[in-house]
Amino acid sequence: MEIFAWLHSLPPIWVYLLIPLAPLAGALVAGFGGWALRERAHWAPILGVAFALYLSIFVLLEVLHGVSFYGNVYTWAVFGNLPVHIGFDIDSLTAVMLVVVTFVSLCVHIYTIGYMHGDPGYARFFSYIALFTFSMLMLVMANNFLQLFFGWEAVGLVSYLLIGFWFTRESANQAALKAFLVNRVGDFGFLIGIAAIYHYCGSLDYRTVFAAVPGLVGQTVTILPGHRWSVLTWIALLLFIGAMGKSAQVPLHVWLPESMEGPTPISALIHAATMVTAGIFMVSRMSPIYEQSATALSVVLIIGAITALFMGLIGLVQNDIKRIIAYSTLSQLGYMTAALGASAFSAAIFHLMTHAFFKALLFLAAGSVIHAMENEQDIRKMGGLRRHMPITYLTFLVGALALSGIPPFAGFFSKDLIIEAVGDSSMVGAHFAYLLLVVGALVTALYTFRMFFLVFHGKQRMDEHTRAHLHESPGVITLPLIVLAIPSLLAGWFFIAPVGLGDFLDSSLQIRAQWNTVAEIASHWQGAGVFLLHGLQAWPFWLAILGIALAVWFYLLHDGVPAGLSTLLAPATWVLRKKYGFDAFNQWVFVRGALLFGRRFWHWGDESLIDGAMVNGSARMVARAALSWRRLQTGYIYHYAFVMIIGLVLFMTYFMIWRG
Amino acid sequence: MLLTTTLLFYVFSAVLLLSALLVITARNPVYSALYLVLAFFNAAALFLLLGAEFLGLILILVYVGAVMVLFLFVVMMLDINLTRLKEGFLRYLPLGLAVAIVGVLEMVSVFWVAPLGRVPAPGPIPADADNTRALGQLLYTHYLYPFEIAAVILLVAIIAAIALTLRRRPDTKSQAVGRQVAVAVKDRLRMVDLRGPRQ
Amino acid sequence: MHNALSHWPFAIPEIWVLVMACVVLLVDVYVGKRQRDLAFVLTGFSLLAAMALTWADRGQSGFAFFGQLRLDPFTSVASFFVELLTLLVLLYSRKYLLRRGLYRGEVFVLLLFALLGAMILISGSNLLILYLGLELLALSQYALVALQRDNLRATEAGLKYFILGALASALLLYGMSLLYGLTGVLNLQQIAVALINVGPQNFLLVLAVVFVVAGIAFKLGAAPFHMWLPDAYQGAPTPVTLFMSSVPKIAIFALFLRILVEGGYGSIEIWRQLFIALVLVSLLIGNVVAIAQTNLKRMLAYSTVGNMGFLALGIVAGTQNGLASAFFYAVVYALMAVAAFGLIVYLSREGFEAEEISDLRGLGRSRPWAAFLLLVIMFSLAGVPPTIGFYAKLAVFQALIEAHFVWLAVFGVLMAVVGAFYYLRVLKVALFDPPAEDLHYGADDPLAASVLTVNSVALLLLGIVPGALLAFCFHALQGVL
Amino acid sequence: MTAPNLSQWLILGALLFSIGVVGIFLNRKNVIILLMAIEILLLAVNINFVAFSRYLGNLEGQIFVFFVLTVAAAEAAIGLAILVVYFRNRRSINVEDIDELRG
Amino acid sequence: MYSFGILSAAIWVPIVGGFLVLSLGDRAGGNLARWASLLVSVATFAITLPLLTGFDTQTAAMQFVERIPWIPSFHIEYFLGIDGISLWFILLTSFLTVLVVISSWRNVSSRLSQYLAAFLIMDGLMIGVFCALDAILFYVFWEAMLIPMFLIIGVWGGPRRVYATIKFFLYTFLGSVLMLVAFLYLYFHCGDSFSLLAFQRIPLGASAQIWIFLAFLIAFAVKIPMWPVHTWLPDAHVEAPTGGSVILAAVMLKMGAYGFLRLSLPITPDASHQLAWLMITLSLIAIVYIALIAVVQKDMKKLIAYSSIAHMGYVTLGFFVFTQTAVEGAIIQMLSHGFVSAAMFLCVGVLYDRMHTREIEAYGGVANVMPIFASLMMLFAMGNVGLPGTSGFVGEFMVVLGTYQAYPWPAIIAATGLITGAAYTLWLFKRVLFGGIVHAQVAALNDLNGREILVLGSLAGLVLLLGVWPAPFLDVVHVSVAHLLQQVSVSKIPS
Repeated sequence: MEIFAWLHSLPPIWVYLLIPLAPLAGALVAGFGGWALRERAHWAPILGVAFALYLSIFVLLEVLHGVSFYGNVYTWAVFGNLPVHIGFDIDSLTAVMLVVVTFVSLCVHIYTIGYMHGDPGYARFFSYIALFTFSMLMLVMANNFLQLFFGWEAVGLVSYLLIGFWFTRESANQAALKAFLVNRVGDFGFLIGIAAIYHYCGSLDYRTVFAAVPGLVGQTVTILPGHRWSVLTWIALLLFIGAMGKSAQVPLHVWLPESMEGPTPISALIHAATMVTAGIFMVSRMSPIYEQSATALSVVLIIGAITALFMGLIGLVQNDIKRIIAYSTLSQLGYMTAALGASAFSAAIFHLMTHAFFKALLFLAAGSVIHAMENEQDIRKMGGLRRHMPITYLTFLVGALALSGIPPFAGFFSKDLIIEAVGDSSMVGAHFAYLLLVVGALVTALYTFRMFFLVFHGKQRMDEHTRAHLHESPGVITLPLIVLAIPSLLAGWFFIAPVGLGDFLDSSLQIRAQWNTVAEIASHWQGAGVFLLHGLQAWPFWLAILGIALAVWFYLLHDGVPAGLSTLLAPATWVLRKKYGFDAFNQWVFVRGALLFGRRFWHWGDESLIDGAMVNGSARMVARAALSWRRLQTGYIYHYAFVMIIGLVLFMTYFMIWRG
Repeated sequence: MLLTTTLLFYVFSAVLLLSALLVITARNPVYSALYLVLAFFNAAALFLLLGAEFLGLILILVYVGAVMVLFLFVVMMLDINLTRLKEGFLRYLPLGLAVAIVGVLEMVSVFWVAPLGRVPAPGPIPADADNTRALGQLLYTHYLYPFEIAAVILLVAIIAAIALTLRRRPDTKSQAVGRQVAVAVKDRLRMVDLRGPRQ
Repeated sequence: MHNALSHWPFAIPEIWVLVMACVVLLVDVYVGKRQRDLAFVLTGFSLLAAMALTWADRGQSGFAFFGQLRLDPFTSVASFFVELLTLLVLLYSRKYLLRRGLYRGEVFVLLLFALLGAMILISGSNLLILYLGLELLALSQYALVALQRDNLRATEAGLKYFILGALASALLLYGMSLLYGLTGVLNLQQIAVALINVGPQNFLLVLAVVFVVAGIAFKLGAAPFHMWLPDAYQGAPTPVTLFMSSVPKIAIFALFLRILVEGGYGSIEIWRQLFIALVLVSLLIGNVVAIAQTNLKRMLAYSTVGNMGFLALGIVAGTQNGLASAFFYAVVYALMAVAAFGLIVYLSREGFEAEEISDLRGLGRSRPWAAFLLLVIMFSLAGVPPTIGFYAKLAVFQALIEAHFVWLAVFGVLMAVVGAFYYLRVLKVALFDPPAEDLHYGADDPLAASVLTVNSVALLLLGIVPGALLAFCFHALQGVL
Repeated sequence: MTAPNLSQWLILGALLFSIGVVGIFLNRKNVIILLMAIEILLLAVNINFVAFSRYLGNLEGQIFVFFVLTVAAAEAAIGLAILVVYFRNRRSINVEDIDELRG
Repeated sequence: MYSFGILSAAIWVPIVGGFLVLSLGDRAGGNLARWASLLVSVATFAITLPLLTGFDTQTAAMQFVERIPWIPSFHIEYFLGIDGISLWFILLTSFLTVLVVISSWRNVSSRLSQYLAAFLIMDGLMIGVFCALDAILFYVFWEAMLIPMFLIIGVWGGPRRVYATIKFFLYTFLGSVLMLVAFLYLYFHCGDSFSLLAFQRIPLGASAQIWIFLAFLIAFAVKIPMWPVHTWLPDAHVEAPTGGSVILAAVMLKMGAYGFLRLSLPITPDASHQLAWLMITLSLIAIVYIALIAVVQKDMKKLIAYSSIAHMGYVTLGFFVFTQTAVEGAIIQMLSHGFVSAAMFLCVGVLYDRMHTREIEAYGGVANVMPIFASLMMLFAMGNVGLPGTSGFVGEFMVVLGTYQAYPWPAIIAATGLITGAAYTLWLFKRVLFGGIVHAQVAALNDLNGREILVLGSLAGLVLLLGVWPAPFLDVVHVSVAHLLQQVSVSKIPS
């Protein structure tokens, strides 16, 4: 390709280095120069990200040509005798992620120009999202656990900053804090996992570690007395805790819905397309470890399946447009995780990719709606918007169809592949997971189209003022929608063969032959067309259709039905509205528990016991002794003399007894 | 001879201890002082028994003759009332006595069995022994240094006693000897011209 | 041997002080009130000259007066320090005495006699000499304490000090009589020889040592024989307190050294036990009760008790190093005490003794330099480096640990912590509290101010380079065993 | 009856000494008695010295006693002087009244 | 490597300069004192820089050694020298003193010259602690340091300053006197030498080692401080003026930890192994228990003070698992904590100067009016949280990794600090900086001035540098730590 010619003249490491550094430079310019640039602050980040996208495409093409790279930039530190580097591992998996990340990021950047227009934190926002892009790129490009962890935590930080972007809002701050803390719980496990890897493999480099993994098979570790676990299971589970935090798997999912407090562009970028998929990426990257532990894979599978169905169910009862999409994201992440558990790593990555497109699209479209509705997010107060916002309407529809898994939209291919793979899997719990995922398909279609119809069809339920101002969003907003709608429509068709079913990712993954369900599926249905035909005969498709039909029935034809249903299923609705009680549980047990223990420790432990009894207590004791001994000094000569004589007699007595 | 000595020892000792006890228990300080005089007499006698004539004599001369007179003088000058025993005293007495008795018993028990106790009584003092001369010999040769120090101590006592008690009360009338001596004729004698004015 | 004149050169400093005391006495009588400064200057001169004479004597050693007087390194070093301390006392107190009508010849004379007593004690090598020296020192002090005779507290202090002091003297004397009876001699060298075969099994020796130690403990101010000390220190005019807290500490250490080391080292197993008890009680009582005090002089008095406990730690060690460290402690303590009481003298004026701790409120703002000196003095007393007070404690603890009394050392350092509290409290009042409007310090005596400055800054500088002083004091005890 | 041996003299001294001590710490009357008790103490010591001197056959004990007597006289003089000064201030020499300084 | 005088100069220039500043007084409105102090502190920092450039990272031997007799009668020497363990702390000390002087430029109202002098003198004394190789010299510096700090808290502190400063003094004094006893004991075992290097060589019986270890432990545990002797720290921090808190947190706490490395581990290796369980337990209590207490604090400084204790828990944990990664991590953690806690206290100081309260409730929404401040404080908060890319991460990461090598469970418990640390730091952050403006005074706040930006900005740079590229910091430490661990691994119990 000619346009990349000059890049070939650069040493490869420079190219890779420029990918994360370009957005970082943009972030720095916007961050430090924001006060001067004001409304022009978007240029540097956009250029940076655009350049990164450009380089990413170059890298992807290179990788397609079989180029890969594994090398270090600099030595970060030397632990004892072990050097730890900052470096890059460029292979197919990384390349896919690079393109997805930079592409969605660029779209969101452009979208933001319109969305955040006039916000006092305009420059800050651009700085943050560019910084996020940098962090995410560092994460996906890492060739070692240290850098992985760096990116892992850095995206968490930026996520925290962006959720709390409107920091004058109490709910936003609360959500940001919660997001950070819950992520930290995941990171906690992740860190221990890294520590275990460091301990058992003696390195943090991917290659060294993966090379050491086979040697660990059969080794056990006693974590709890009396229980011997396989070292690799232990490590895999610890790492998966990290993934659960970042990719919002039950029970560490609680932060994601609340993260919708942030501005919509970041919901699209961070909480749908990229950051939340870091867990998926990480587990795929660690496939050599996971493939050695059936236990770990089963756990991953079951957690993923549970998340997929049960989070989707909550989506049915939400009324906030962004929260519905957020629960949908949780559910989709569950699908991906389930795919990982079924060893269908490529299916997970494939779904990650398609999901990134259509979910970003949905979020951005929702943002467009919210923008038009003057920041109203309650779908019960919308309705009939299709006439006012045709582009948004259409693109949203594309996204909704993709999400529901209707062929030939992108989501259909990836989701169907996952369900298929889980169905074929021989893991413990695979049947259970399969059941949940299939039902999930129905639920997905139902909540998606519930939202769709309530927003764009039916009566206009907003107030007069808002209705009067309804209008299609400006070009900078609609352009990204259109741009994202294209892959949402086409990506499945084009990429299922290479990414989903093909061997493109094989160089990055290690899959045991007997668990390789994707390969088996691929052997049955090569090519997108075949797969599509197959999909039309399978359960998930018909359930999705059923879901849409139900939505039509409930929300277009008979709007009394949902209300009746919810009274009929009151207990279930209640459970769903309470989100299965996770929040309440966390609030009661962890938050209040921590505060309670903190106060007890402080007041009882520090103040009463240590300070009161021991420190001031001994001081008081001395003071009391001082006061009482002082009274011995009566001032009377005879007392003084008597004390002397007692001393003398005691001296004598001592010797009489001691010597006598 | 031995018997006499022993007998005298016990008699004097008994009186000595008794009068000492009375010194500290008598309610009137004048009595106390007088009992102390008695005690000193007995002690002087005991010194004589031990062949320390010189010490026995100066005990009487210095103590009875000077120190005790001083005591009596002060007692009378201060005109101290008789004091009554207070309640606290009785409550305090048993403990005090107990401590004292323990102490005494311990000392006595030591002396009782002390190896020195078995030192044989020295022979009778020869009749021509001159205790005073012997002491004098030592004092002015061997013990010249302490003798000088003792002199300083007495000087300090004099200075201290004077510095502490000598007061010149501004309101009392007393001779100012210095001024008397330093007086000049012209201070006392004024020549007055008595001649009247000429008419 | 009978040519008594051949002995006198050994006593030249003593004779000089005696002669000058008499001269001052006569000068005072004849010159009259107006020229009191003459007596003051004369006293100061005689002290300086005595220091010079003593300094000239250093390096000499030998016995005189049939072994009653001993000249050795310790004699000259210790005499030098007591003369120096007396000089400091004199310089500190001029204005104080003037203001209270105490600027009289008797004070100087008695000071000189007290010093003479201390010097006799230091050079004495015979029970009799020691007794007489002690009494000379004590009698002069009794008189000095009560010299402010229209002051009830001063006279009460004098009375208590006198009666209990006499009792203690009697105890000591009783012990001496037993020691004499046990050995038949008075000279300490001979006593040492005679005691070679008398072990600690001999109860007569035990009794003798018990009584002697009780007497020494009293004079030193070690608990439980300390009861007189707070009252006497508080009641006495501050310059006298100044003297009592410094010179006698060294002199009494000499007394201990002469009787129990030079004469009675064979009984170390006995007196060590006693001193352990004294240490324990002194450290506890001194450091704890000081906390409850509001009067600065009284607090410092209790601090003396505590410090004597530390000093006694060196004695407990009983080794060459231990004794040297105890001597060093005595010297350092005397220097610190002089500075501490000197500060009170300096700040006082007529009708205001500056002796309550609260009288120091806000000193840091009203008189920052005095406050700085107070800071140095208090940290030195507390034994915090880099002040000389730290090395004093270091020395005794080192000796103690060398002698395997680790537990006692631990007890000691813990008590040092307790002790630090009340020194800090003084600093708290002086530095952290706001100044009071109604406080007007005297603090207008340039002489006292400069002496105080030199004295206190020396505590700090000696803390940074303590080597010389340490070596000097340790040298004094060279070969004492 | 045998001649008094040294132990008996020492016991005499000890008893006398104890009486003096008890006189000091049991006295609730006036201070002047305390001064007398001190004299008793010194007397007890003197008896010790003289007895030792006799039984050991050297004169140093007696010399010592000589000086003790001297010192005792000086002590008495100073003691009484302080007493008088105190009395002038306080108008009492009752032991229980001497408690201005305490604590 | 023999180079005379750099260490001495680093010690004495600030001390003498301090007295000089003291003598200048508050003339010319204190300007004279200000510039003189700045000059002295910068000069000191400049003097310490050649230590880094001239440092030989290939040897564990002491460098820049100065050794002359000081108190010959006790064989006490003026013996100075540094190795990789002490180097950074000397630089940290001299650097932070410069910052403290700058940060005190305008906001100390009374007795400025005395205030600055106290810091300069303390600067010299602290450097002295880090390079003393004679036990008594070490002790002298160690204790003397208490005096200026006592004054700083007592004179310039908050309302309960008297209680705080006396508590601080007595607590630390109590700790150190026992160390003195241990020194003296070692002196006699060592054939009359106070050299720390000699102490490290002598064989010691098992029980003697235990006792000495415990004596050291009390001294160092109080200073660090470790649970349960930590309660002086929150009080001292709350009452201390900003500069005092900075030095206290950033340098003084390090001395306890430094003591473990210089004394406890090499002198009593067997006892260190034997009592490692105790140390690990105490460290973990600090990490968990103290962190929970920090969560519920209402006073900003108190919160940061508790967080300091929790962070120092990682340091002690790192020491007593005896893996190179952990020990090096602990050293880096100390260094990082020096930057981060100093910065956090300076941040609180910035707010306090403007509002005169440290109550968290009095704030809220500060980010609205002080964006630059908010950004910098966010960075430091992240350092405190241990976010990768900041200095706070490196140490914790290495400690957890190193600990896991030896004991998995303690590593797991220690890693909970990841969560609790984030909880209290970010909650503080949220309550102070975020939200709407509730209080009128907050609305009137001004953002940082140039001087404050300089101070905080330079710390920010260091926090990032150490986070992004810790290798140069670690290079200095490797050989010395390896040597130390080698010493610790050899039993000293005479057979």
